[in-house]
Amino acid sequence: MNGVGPTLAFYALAGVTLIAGGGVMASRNLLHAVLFLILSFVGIAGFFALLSAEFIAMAQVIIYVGAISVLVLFAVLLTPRAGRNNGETKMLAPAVLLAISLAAVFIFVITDTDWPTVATSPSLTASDLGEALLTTWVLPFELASVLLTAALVGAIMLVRTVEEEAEDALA
Amino acid sequence: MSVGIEEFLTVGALLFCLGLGVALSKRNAIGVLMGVELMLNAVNLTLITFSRFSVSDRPITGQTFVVFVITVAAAEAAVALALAVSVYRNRDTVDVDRINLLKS
Amino acid sequence: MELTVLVFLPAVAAVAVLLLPQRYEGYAKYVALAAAVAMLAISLQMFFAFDNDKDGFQFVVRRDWVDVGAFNLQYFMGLDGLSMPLVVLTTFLTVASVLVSFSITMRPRAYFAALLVLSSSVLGVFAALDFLLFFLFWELELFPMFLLIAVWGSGRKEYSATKFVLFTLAGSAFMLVGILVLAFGANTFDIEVLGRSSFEDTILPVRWAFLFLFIGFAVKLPIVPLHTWLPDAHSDAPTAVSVMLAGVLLKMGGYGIIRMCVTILPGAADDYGIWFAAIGAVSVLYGAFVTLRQTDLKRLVAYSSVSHMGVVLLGIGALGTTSLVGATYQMLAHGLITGLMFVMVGLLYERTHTREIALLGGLARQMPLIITGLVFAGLGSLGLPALAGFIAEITVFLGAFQKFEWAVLMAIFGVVLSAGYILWMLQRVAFGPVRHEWDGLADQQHWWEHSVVAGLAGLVILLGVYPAIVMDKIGPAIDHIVLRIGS
Amino acid sequence: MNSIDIAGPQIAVLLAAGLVLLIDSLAPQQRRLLPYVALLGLAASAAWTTSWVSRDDYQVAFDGTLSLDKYAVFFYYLFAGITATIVLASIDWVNREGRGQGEYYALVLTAAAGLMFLAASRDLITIFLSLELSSIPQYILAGWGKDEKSSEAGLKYLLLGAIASALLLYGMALLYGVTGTTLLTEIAQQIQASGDAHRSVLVLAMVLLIAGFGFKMAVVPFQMWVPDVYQGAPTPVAAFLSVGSKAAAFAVVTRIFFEGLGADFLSSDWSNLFAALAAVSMTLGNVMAVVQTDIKRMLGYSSIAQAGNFMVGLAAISVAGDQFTLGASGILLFLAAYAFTNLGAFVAVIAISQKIGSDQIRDYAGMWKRSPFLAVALAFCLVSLTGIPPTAGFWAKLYIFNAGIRADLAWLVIVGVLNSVISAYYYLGVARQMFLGDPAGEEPVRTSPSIGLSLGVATLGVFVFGILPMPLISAAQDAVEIFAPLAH
Amino acid sequence: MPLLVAAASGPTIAEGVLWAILLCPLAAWALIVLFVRKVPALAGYLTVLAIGASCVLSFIVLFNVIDADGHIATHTHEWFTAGPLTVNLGVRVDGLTAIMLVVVSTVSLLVQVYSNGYMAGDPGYSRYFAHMALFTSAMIGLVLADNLFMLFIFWELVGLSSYLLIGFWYHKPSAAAAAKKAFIVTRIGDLGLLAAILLIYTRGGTFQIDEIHELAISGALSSSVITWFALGVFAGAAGKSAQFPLHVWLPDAMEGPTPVSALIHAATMVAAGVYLVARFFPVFETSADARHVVAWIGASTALIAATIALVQTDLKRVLAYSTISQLGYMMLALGAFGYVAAIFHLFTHAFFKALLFLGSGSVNHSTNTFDMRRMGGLKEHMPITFWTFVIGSLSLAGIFPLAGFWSKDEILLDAWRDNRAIWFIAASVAFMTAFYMFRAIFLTFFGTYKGGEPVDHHDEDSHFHGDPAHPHESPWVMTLPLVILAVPAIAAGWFNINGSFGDFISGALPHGAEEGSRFEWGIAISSMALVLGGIFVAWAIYYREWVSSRSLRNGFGPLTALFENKYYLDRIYEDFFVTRIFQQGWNRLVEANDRFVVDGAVNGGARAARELSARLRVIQNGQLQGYGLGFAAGVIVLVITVFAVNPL
Repeated sequence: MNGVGPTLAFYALAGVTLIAGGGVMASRNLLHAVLFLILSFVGIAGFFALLSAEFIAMAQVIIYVGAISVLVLFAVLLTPRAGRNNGETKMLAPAVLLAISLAAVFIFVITDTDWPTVATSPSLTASDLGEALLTTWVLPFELASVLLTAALVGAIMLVRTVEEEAEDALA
Repeated sequence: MSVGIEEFLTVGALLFCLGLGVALSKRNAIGVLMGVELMLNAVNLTLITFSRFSVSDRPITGQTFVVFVITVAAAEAAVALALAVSVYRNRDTVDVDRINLLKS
Repeated sequence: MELTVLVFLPAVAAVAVLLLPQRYEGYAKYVALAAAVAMLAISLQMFFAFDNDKDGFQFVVRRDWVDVGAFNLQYFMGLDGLSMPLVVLTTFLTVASVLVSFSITMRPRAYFAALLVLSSSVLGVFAALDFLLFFLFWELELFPMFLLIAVWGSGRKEYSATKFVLFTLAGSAFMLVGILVLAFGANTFDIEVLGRSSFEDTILPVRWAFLFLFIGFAVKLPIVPLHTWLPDAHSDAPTAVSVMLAGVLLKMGGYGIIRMCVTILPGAADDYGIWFAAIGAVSVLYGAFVTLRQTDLKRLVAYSSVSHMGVVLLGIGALGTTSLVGATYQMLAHGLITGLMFVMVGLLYERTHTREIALLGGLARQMPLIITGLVFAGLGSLGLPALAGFIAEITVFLGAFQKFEWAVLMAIFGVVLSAGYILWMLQRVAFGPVRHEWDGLADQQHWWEHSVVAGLAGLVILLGVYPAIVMDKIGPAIDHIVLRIGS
Repeated sequence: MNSIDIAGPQIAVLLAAGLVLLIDSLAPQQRRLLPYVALLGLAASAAWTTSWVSRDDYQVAFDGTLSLDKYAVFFYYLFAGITATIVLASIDWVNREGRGQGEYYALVLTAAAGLMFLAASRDLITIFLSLELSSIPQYILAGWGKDEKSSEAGLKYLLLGAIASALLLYGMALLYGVTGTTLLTEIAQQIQASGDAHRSVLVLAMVLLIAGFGFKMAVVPFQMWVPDVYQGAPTPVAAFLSVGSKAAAFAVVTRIFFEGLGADFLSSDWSNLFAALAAVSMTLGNVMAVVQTDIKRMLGYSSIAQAGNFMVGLAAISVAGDQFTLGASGILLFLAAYAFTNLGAFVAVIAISQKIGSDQIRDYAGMWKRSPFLAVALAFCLVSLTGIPPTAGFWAKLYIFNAGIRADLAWLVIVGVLNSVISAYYYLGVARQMFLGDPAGEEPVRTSPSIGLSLGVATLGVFVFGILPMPLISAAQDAVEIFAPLAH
Repeated sequence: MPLLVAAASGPTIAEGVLWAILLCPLAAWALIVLFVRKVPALAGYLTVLAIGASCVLSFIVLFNVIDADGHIATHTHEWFTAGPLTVNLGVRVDGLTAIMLVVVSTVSLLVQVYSNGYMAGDPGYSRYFAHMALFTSAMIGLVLADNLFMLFIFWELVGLSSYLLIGFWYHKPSAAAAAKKAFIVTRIGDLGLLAAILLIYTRGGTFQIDEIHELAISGALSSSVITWFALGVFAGAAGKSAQFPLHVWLPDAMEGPTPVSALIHAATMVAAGVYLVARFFPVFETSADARHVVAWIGASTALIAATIALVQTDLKRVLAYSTISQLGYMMLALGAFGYVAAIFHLFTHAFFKALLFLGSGSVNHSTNTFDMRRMGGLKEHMPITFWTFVIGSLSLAGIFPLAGFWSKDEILLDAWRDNRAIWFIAASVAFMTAFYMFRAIFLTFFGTYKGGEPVDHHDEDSHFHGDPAHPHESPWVMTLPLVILAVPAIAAGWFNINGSFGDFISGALPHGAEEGSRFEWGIAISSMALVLGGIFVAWAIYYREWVSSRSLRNGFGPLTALFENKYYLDRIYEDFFVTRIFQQGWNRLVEANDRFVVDGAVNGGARAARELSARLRVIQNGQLQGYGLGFAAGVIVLVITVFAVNPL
């Protein structure tokens, strides 16, 4: 991917995403952590755009930045202030250590490999995506729907309180 | 002046490990969940990178994959939060280092 | 066909016993006795129908059972001169152990069922000609033994039962590996075929396979230092189980070594013969030394078993026809003599409720018959001529002396030591001034007690004065095996 | 349409799930019918499966993402059976819990469908989706109980599962990146074509896959959740996890590694990896089980050890020639035998724990006097887990160790047999308690018909296949015929 | 059945007769054990009858063999085979056998008759006779056996019946202990015999006695093998014949009933060792080393036993030690080429020593004790016993012309010819023998009666009836055997005056024994002088009491102590060796090793497993992160391992 623009964009996005991720790691308050998370989601969306997957970028913004983050926010707000502490466990040090060494392994592998790459970006449109979803991957597509339903049902059951169940029993 | 596949993959890898670090170090269950979300996003980034760069007679595959990952991530998040809530009801906390009734 | 009947008759009888209604449970012993006697009859009929001059196996039954490309298990059983006497020994001791259990009142149905299943599995081991089938029976014997020791035993019964099971399992774990390696080499578990095929080091050196098999059997035999389960199991098991344990279960080990290790891998057996001889001789002396320190009657007999089975291993190690015949004969002799020994000890224990030698003494006055039996058994076990043990031991010595003078010279010291511990035991238990706390105890009285003692003693004498009756059967079978070693 | 036909068994199950929900919400007074509806759906799925076996046309559908072959069929039957047993065993518990019965059975069925898809899919995306389809309901079910232990188990299971699937995804992504496709067959072709040019990334992907699935297989070092979740989750659910998801994970791993990563330069690597993991898993699992006092936890550790045994089959890949699939068939045989055995054990535990209200092994004392049937059945299943004849477990172990020997893995087999001695030690402990201990109470422990039925079936299976293992073995061998062409 | 008959000149006696001699007493034993246990009287008569029968048959055999002037006949049958090993059962009859048969059956018969009276009223009456019958047949079998294997069998059976009879009054701890001691000590000797059997079979491939002779003479076997074989055989013989250092069991064996001591521990069984060595005399002839060992062991045994006998106060012990020393005499003779002399002495000794024992029994029967210090003056009360006892003592001492004189004289002669040192020992032993025997006589029968041992009526095991305070002569069943035995005690020596006995038994050897004058005045006179001297000293001290015995023993201070403590051998053996070194030392060590090391390893292993398990649980700390770290670590480790094991 040549040209100054994309390159600068890449580094900018990389900076944003990673720093935001670092923010998630660093922030002691859960709310701040959520905000950083959202920021890094946005960064990822930018990457998607940069990689000419506009539809995915949009979906990313909608679903992650929209849905999931809000969900997390709700969860955070549901739990009282005491529950919003985002401190680390005793295992911070080993966790960081392992994460770094894993990163080392990954990066070694990434740089070690000479990836079979195409010169020009394949032109992929949303319709291609939709077509793929409805032909080859129709089965996963259906499964995803079932999955969401099941998750929905389950989640509802899990959060229902005893008295709700009681009145449900009357019905 | 150019960036190639390696750079993108590197960013993905770093983000992934960052997410892992978060997931493994945060005390709050929701914090852990956020870490997981970061990891998934890193995976998505990697997938898109591949679908952009790598040689394939079906480049769209990567994007499709990402769609599903996002869906699953949403579902997982929902269930996770539900569980977190029910744990909170039982234990008045979502600190994973206090959620250790079951051990040894 | 009759072989199948013989092997599974006890199992069927066991089911029948279990199905007895609660209020008839008193009859369990009679059902068991009937079954045992029937077995004895069948086996004796086979024994006399057995053709000594025909080589190869007789009474063969063979069906396919599990056949998959990689391995196939057949239901393949038969007897030769090596296993025939052991089968008769088993049935005979089954009758004996049923009889000595006649006074059992606790859960009689389960007890006799377990006893019968035990004898069924042991018969299976002696009869099986498919190594995997052999292994199945070998493992099957664990269930009844565990229950018999753990439920009807005494003392640290659970510990002993567990120890027994774990030792055997550990041994058979190695055995299984050995079996698989052999089967890999020959693509069959058929012992006849295995016995004919030759193995080279493929995935494991053949000698390893040999050692694995040997470990499996050595635990049962048992050899020093794998013997410590034996005293515990013996001292905590009920009398009948001690009889079966000493009488036939230990023989499974010796039989396995001859039938599997030596027959299938004669080359390795030849290499390791010297070690067998050494271990055997050491076991003889070690067992005797430890026996001399025992204060519990049953432990004493148990350790003496270790000493006697050492002779078996010594005989096997020499790998000559004479020594191997002697080893087999020693198994029979030890089975009968030690069986009788345990019966007498059991009768004493039933009455005095102690096995502490220090507490006994002067009993010859109060229970002359029991003591006579005890003295007889003792004389048998110290290898008195005209009794079975002597023929066996001296045959082994004569057979092994040429090859391993040193080992035999070590082992014959066991002769003096055994005289030492037996006679000392008799002196402390039977002789000396009368102890009045034992006054008024019944002597051996019931018909079943008499018949067990008489039967065992009679066989001990018979084998002592007319060895040919079994040696003519064992000899050809062993010749068959030894020929293979030569080639 | 044809494709739908091929997804038939799963669809039947899913329809049943929907039906269950429907009845639950529309006709709440008919709730007691729910389990039977569920069973009906499973029966239908089994029937559908049978219809192919009779039609005997095997093919792929959905552009090759889902395949219909004997391998899949084997697992369809297996999962149908497992799920049916679980449903039967759950009835009492669900009735007592009284919470969302419809949802419970619906989730169980959904998870079952996911497992079935997992066994049949040949495309990374489909595999991932099926995996999640089976996992997420299981996460929920694990947290189904009202007590804190259950919800803790659920949360732990989910968070760790999420991390695991993230690793798995990254591995899949790399695989896709280097081969440009997600279909196992094409992946295999690409790898063959490019040779070991991309070995490093392939190895990394391989390891990540092992990590992702190892979580489900309960393989060291991805096994730590197992005891906690088994202990905390409702017992029927724990049973489902211990048998269902483990089986599915092994099914898919076998398929991926044989069909996708079967190239020599890779298989040599991963077979060694699996050998090492097998040794570690069985040893660690057994050793740690020794001192357990909670029977569910003990079974958890034992299932880790059993995973080690299964993996001997994966490690035995390097058998050449006509016995190339020996290890694979060993895994299938072992999975089937293990399904019967472990289900039997768990159902017995369900029955006993429900009555005595404790999972402590010491509270099982004297169970023989209180309920001979339960005691004998449980003991028998434990014997089968140890691998002593005459049980299905013995044949499974014998078969798979035989495969190991033929794959020149004698050392691994020795480790295995020694481990079964250790396992005998703690299984024996339970048997000792039940047969020799003095009962705490005298009142007999009764079993409900449903439990009795499921337990009876499981134990009978263990026994019958212990005497006549032939049908099971040949079924397993047919199933893995599909891998035979890959022999090298 | 393979039947091999030796030289045509051999005895023509039917084989059945030979077996019958063996089987009669055996049948009696079986009958008593199985049926007539309950009717004691019958048991006694049955035994006498059976042994009488074999006695008659033995004489028939003897005369038949005499006709064949002592040549050999063997009848052998295969018993069992195990591969190359073939074991035979067979009988062999020749001069030696015939003589032994006669000795055994005759003495046994008389002893049984005597026992009918002596054991009357004992609770174990029939058991006693059963054992006696068993012993007799075993002894006969031992004599008849034509191969070493069979011989060994009866050898052990003889030991068994000896064990049972010594321990006959098993309620007496001393008796039980003595029985055990006798069996074990003899068994130590038997080890040698067993080893010899193994050796000769392995090297020579046979058990047949005559074939072994052949092997020895023809030199087919290396001299070392022959020597080891001979030593092994002699070890066995030393055990049974109570040769130093294995003699310690015989004195204790006196715990048994006196007739038993007379038959087994004086006349027959203890002579079996001598018989065995004689049987294999050709072997010893070919191996000088073995022969010297025999000679010297015999000599030292004779000397040691005689010295101990000097100081015994128990009449039976005196006889016991004198038996030992006489056996040593016989061995000494064999060691000095004195085949004929040894057997001849065995022959005579059997009679007069049996006579002496029965006499002592008779004394005990009326005084209820064997302690000579409680006797005295019995001459008047029991004349028959007294006179027969004197005859026996004179014969033992070797006074012309009684039996003992002739046999002992030949031994001295052979010793003189072979080795002067040994002759000197033998001569001094002859002196001591005369001394202690007459010391016994004077203490027992002369002086005033000291009251015997009062009866303890609370001891239910004592069957003593009568009143020790007023001793009386024994009933005729007991005195008759004394009188009968007195005859051979006087006359048995005359058989060999013309060497006919010697020629006869030499027929048993593949080549005759060395000939030569069987009499020499010098030896005869010197020995007579020594013997008379011994008697005189005894007379002087214990009858005239010119010198008090006390002052004498004080004079010999340490020596007496040594003798009275039997050279401290028992202490060394039992207290030091068996108890200290063996039982409390080595065995305890081995047993501790068994319990703490071998079994400890097993239990330790189990404990270690539990321990490890308990430690490993800590990993499972219930902490989500901990588990997650496991994942990450796992991935890293696996990747690195793969790359390390199998680099890119």
